[in-house]
Amino acid sequence: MRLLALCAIPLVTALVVLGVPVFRGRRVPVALLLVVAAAHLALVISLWITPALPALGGWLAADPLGLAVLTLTSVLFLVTAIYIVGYLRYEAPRSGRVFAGGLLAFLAAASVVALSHHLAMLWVGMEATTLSVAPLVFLHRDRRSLEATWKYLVVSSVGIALALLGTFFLASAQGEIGRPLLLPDLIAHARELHPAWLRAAFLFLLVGFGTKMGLAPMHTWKPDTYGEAPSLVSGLMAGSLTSCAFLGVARITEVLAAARLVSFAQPVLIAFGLLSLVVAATFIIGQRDVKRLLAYSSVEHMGLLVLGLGLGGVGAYGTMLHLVNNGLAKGWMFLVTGNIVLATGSATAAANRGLARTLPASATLLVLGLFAVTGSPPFGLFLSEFTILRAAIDGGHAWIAVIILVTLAVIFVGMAALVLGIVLGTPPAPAGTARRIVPARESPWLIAGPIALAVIVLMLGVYVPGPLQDILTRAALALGGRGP
Amino acid sequence: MRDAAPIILLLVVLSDLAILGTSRLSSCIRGLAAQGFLLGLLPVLIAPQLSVHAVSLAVGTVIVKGVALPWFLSWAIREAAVRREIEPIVGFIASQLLGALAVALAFAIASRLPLHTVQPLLVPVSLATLMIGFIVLTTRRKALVQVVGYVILENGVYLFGLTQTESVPFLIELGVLLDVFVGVFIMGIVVFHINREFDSLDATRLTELTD
Amino acid sequence: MSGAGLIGVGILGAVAPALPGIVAKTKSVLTGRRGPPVLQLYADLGKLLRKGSVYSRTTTWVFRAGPVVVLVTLAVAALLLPLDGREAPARFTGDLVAFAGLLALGRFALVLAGLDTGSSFEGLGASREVTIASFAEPTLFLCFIALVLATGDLSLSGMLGTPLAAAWPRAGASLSLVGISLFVLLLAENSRVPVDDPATHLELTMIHEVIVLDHGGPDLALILYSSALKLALFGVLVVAVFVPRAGFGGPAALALLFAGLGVVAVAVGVVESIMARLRLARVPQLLVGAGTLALFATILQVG
Amino acid sequence: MTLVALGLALIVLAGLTAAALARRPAVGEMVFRILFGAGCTLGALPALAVLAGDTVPDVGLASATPFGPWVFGLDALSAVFLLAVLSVGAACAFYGLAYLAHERAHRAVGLAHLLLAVLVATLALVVVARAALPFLIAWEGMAVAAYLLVVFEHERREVRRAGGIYVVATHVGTLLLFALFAIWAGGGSDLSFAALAAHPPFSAGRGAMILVVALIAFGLKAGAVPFHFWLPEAHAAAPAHVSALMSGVVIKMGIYGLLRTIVLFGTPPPWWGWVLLALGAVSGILGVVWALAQHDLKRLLAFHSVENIGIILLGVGAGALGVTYGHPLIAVLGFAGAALHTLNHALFKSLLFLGAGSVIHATGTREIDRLGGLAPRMPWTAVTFLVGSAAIVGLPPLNGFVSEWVVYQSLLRGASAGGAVQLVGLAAVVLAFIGALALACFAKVVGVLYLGTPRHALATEPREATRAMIRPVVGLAAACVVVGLAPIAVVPAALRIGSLVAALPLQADVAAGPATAFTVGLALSLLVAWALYVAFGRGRQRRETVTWACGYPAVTPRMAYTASSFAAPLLGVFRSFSGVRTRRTPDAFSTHAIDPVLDSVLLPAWRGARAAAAWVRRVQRGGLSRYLLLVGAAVVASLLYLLVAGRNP
Repeated sequence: MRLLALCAIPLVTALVVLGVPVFRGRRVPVALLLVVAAAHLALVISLWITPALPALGGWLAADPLGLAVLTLTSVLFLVTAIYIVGYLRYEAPRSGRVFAGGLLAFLAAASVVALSHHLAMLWVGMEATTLSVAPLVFLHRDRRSLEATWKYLVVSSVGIALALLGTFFLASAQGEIGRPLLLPDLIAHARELHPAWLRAAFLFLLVGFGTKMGLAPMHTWKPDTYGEAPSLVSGLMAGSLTSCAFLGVARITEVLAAARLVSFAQPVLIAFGLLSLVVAATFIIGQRDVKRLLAYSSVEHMGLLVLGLGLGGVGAYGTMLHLVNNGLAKGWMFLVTGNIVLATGSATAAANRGLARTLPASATLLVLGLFAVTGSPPFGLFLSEFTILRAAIDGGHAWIAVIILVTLAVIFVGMAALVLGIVLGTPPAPAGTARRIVPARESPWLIAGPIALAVIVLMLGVYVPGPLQDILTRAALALGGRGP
Repeated sequence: MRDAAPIILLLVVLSDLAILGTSRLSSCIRGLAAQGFLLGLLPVLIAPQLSVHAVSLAVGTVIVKGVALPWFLSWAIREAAVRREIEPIVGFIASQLLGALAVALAFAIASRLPLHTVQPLLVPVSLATLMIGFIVLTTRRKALVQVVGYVILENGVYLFGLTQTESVPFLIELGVLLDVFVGVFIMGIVVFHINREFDSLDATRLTELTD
Repeated sequence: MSGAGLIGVGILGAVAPALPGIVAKTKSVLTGRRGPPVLQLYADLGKLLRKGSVYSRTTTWVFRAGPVVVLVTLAVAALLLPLDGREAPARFTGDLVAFAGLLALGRFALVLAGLDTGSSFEGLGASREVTIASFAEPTLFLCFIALVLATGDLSLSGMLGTPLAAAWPRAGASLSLVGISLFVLLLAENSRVPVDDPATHLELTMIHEVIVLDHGGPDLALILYSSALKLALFGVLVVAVFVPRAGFGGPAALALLFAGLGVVAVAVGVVESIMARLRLARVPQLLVGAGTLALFATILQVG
Repeated sequence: MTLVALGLALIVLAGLTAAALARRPAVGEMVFRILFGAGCTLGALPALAVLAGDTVPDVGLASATPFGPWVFGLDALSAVFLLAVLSVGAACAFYGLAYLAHERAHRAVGLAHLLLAVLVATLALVVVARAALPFLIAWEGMAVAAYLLVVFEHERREVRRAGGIYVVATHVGTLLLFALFAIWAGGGSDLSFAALAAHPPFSAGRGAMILVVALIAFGLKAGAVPFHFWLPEAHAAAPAHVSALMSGVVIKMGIYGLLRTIVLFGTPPPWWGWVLLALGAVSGILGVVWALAQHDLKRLLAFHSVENIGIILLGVGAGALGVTYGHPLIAVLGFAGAALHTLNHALFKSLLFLGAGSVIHATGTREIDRLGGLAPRMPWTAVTFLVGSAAIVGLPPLNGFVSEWVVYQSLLRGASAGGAVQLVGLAAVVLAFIGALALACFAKVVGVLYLGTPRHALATEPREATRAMIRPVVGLAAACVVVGLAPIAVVPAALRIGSLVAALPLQADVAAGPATAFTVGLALSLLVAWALYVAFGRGRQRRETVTWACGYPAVTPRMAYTASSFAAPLLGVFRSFSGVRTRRTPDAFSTHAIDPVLDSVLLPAWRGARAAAAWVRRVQRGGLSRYLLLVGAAVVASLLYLLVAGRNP
């Protein structure tokens, strides 16, 4: 019952916000957003305490993989909701209705994707996330966000169409064995599925959902979209939307693992992972816009996720841990970048200098985020990247380990050059005011969210709580890997 | 009735090639509408027995793909009041040849795939439609024609879906249709904004975002 | 700290100023002049000690400490050498490193004293002194390694004492090479002819003379005495290598040592009469040449 | 171990109070001094106890991170490094309080003290960590804290540039450490050092890979040539007390890493010892040659750190060869010399940097050619700098001589031992060459900086540093003298470390006693002679006049020898790779020194890579159709793969 509620509550609220005229105009129903976010998180936590029975005849179920993504999405959404309270003091989006409605629709769609055990329903949820986020990307309504939205819509839709084709391939692979496209049945009868269709299904689902994840070479929409969308939307997209897309890939990998066809899947996953790492490294050097930089960093981390899956063994556990860490870290970095954009109007290096003096809190969080996102201990991402590296070396793929290390090093140089470039130095003297630069008083609402996420990521580097460890290990086993 | 299906499928391929060949926007949309109707008929013809599911699917498809989408696109054209001809990036002859190549390739691939459905022609036509949709999407300048390309691509996938009508429950079919409609609806709005912003629908001018 | 050893050092200290006199006498005899008496340096020292001293305003205590440190380091270095061919007054494993360290400490003090005056001539001398020293020290260590290989002992008393006598029949050739390179080192460290001309008064060509340009009175006396003692020390090294005196009794060994020192002084005088001063840029090549000799000596041992 | 934990807690607490009470500096800094001092002494006690011989049990924390428990321990090897960290850390922290006092107005001074406390704490944690995860976390914490301190004056462009180079170098090092522990642990799920040590014998390839990665990762942190490129930049940019701490202790973590690798790895293959020796020789010689070429005081001292790391590596190399070729005495002496020189270098290098800090603080410039004649104006700084210089050159009776004496013994015993190991003797010659060049360089620095006449009229008349700045410097100088005069106390502890690292029984016949007699005797004779000289000179007649410059009428400051002219003959011998570049313009002639590895190798390579990346990035400029073609390409590629892989079921 709770599973249904998780999807229904945000959906209904979204429809209410979009439908009921009282919400017309610029006022954003912030209270509603906060309440729904809190309720959603409460329900998710209840799932952790007492696992829920599958609902809708097995179509909705909370398995370890789904629960991890759901929790990540819920936490990010609540933090973003809190951030929005402070955000609205600076910017009122042209239509509050579309803004709130889109966000709530996104939460509903993401919950559907996380919980659905019916792959076609998963596809419908995925398509819904794409469409719910499209108007949010177009929030600024200027030429650049228009171009970003158009590219995002078209490329994602093509990707999603390929994923639908893949789903149909999976259906034809299943034929009449068990209930159609239901994950438990697929896994139970995995060995009797038709191998040729199953392989084709895996490839199309990987390319389809890979486009939604932003894996190279289908990543081209990502820098434009994250660059132009409002930072909190980019944060949600980089944090939870990509994780939902990864869930699609993970589902088909589960089926393949059950069908002992993992040896077919691994080279493809590794190829896409390495390509993403190399592309991210090439595009990060000399990057001058922080949001685009974080977009490429997201391409890199998606590459790492898929690479971990491809390497198998302890890599699967590394991927699951990295899924959670990356989501939180991306949310944290995009929200802080949002603060910078609110203060100085742009996230490019040209417009920002000496932020340590003007925005001390955000600058500190940005620098800490730099070290977190590039996998420096003691943050969580270090632990997961280290696990994936160990998987590469244990598997005897020394050359993969070398590529990982080289790309991580190059990416660190690129990111450090930009982030440290804008944080250090003397800020341009504000015209007309006294020479002494007074640090702007940053509203606690804007700072509370990123700090909370930073604390969680830091904790995950030093202490992985028991239940989370158990969930991640079970998920890794399902994906054909093993625990730490 | 069963032997009518292959004819319908061939007509679908013809409509694809026609859309590839047209140089006028309105005829392109009329082609799309025709394809919508043809797709609407297919579920009834293919289904082993006239189940409620097949009929409702047919009706839904006709309404969405035959009527609603084309009407909406033509509304967008009137709203945009834009020059009506289509200028493909690679030229008409080239896109025609590409289309033909796509059809040939589709049939070649389909012959190698292990088929067990009732209608042998269905898979090759769906792959052909899919590829032609992709060609239209990538070689046309106007945003609106790109939307048409996307719908054709979607039709290709829908066609392939027909091979699994009994396994994919109706609710999901409806969800797919709904998603496609909402997708095109939003694309339409964006096209409308593109036209207002760039006072032309030439999507190739959208190259401001670079590294 | 055996008593005999201390007496040896005492005599060495007394005899040292005579050596420059012998060198000067040899040079003047070879060029047909009577030349200054052998004991001229004693007279000079006496005269200088009675004089007052003149200091430049720019100098600090470092300037006055220089000569004292040079003398003390050389005296302690003398304690490390086995003058009677068997046992040095102060002996410990690795004291060859201490010997080199003491020479370096003395040089460091002298160079700083020179730089303290702030005059360009002292700076010139200091710069040349350290350049030469940079190439002399590795050569000294190469010689020590050859001796260590020959005797297998890590202390100067062992290297230059009784085990050396035993090593001669076995490694005679290599030890003679070591002796020669030590002799070249003697010429370099004491600024004799091929490296520097003690008789010249053109500051631009001088090394040792120009560092001590500003020292006068008792300080100059200390410096002159120290340079003589340094010549004596290097002489002892050369003699100890060429003439192992382990077999002789205490006084006989000492007598043989001082005879050897006389021969070395004459040899220096002869060299100064035959050769002219090398261009300064070629001095490092000379020292590296001596180094290769010593390296060849070690290879002979190992091979 | 609990004492060490308590000490570190106090240190961090001190930092926090300094940051918290930034508005009331008087109280804040006084509390900082007490807490920091208490923390250091508490931490040092167990270290001294372990060095004296007794053992401290390891402490294990069952952690919730995946790879095994977090273990902390203290053995002789960690103890000497911990001692260095705490002693130099305390001196630098107290010096820093006074050094930054005048900048309280416009800079976050409280934060700097907190970062320094965090740096000292993380350094200590690195040394006591006995498991991969805590080691890596402490290692990165140290790197980040050091970076934030290096860019303390980040309004200057070159400080930001130096910080950037430093943070990149350390991060690359951290990534290499990831690889090191990943390769080493293999499939095992427990990453504690004990588990790593009890590894099955490695295959040749894997063992070699581990050693190569360890060499590069720890070489990068230690600053051995060619991985030293970040060191002069970072030290010149950092405030003086931070450069002192970095040069004295932070770069030593690289040496600690190498020694810990040997302890855990067991008997290394021969090539590793020879590579270490070669690295040490190259770092030593090039380090001192490049130092000679410098005019900037802090860059000069930084290059000398590279030289001393070279000397330490010679010791480590000799030790490794001793273990490989089965000569216990060479091995124990080698490692003992290396450990002792690490401690000594920490003392005298931080002393020199703090002295340099006082000079820069007083004169406002780092260009030694613009200074001169500071001794009369800054007597205390001059004397302590002189002691530091004598120590670093390895002159008796100070501590530099003692540790070099132990390293020499190891090298000379290697020469006299039979077999291939005899080549080690050549290293002794190299060490002598390095020592002589170091003497030249420090004679130049002391002579040009403190002696003679001021070369340029400075804006402000240089005054002696404040008492608070002089106390730590004098403390360090005293430590150098005490260690120099007491080899009998220090050498046995070093031998205990040597036997621990070499895993061989303790050799006793190193003449520590007579060596003490020698150093003490030398010191006494020097004092007695100076007393006699003063007594002899009292009654005599003294006159003050102008320097006798062969009769030139007036000695102008411009006649005094400058640093570059002093080093010119020596650098002439090394010609191009001495890093000296002359710039001739019609009306001016100037020389400046570049770092050949950084300026002519790494930076051009990086600019090339960036240009190549920019060329590839043109793809992103394309329109929508190009993006879709990419997606199409991905589909086609996967279809091809399907055909290829699909064949075999």
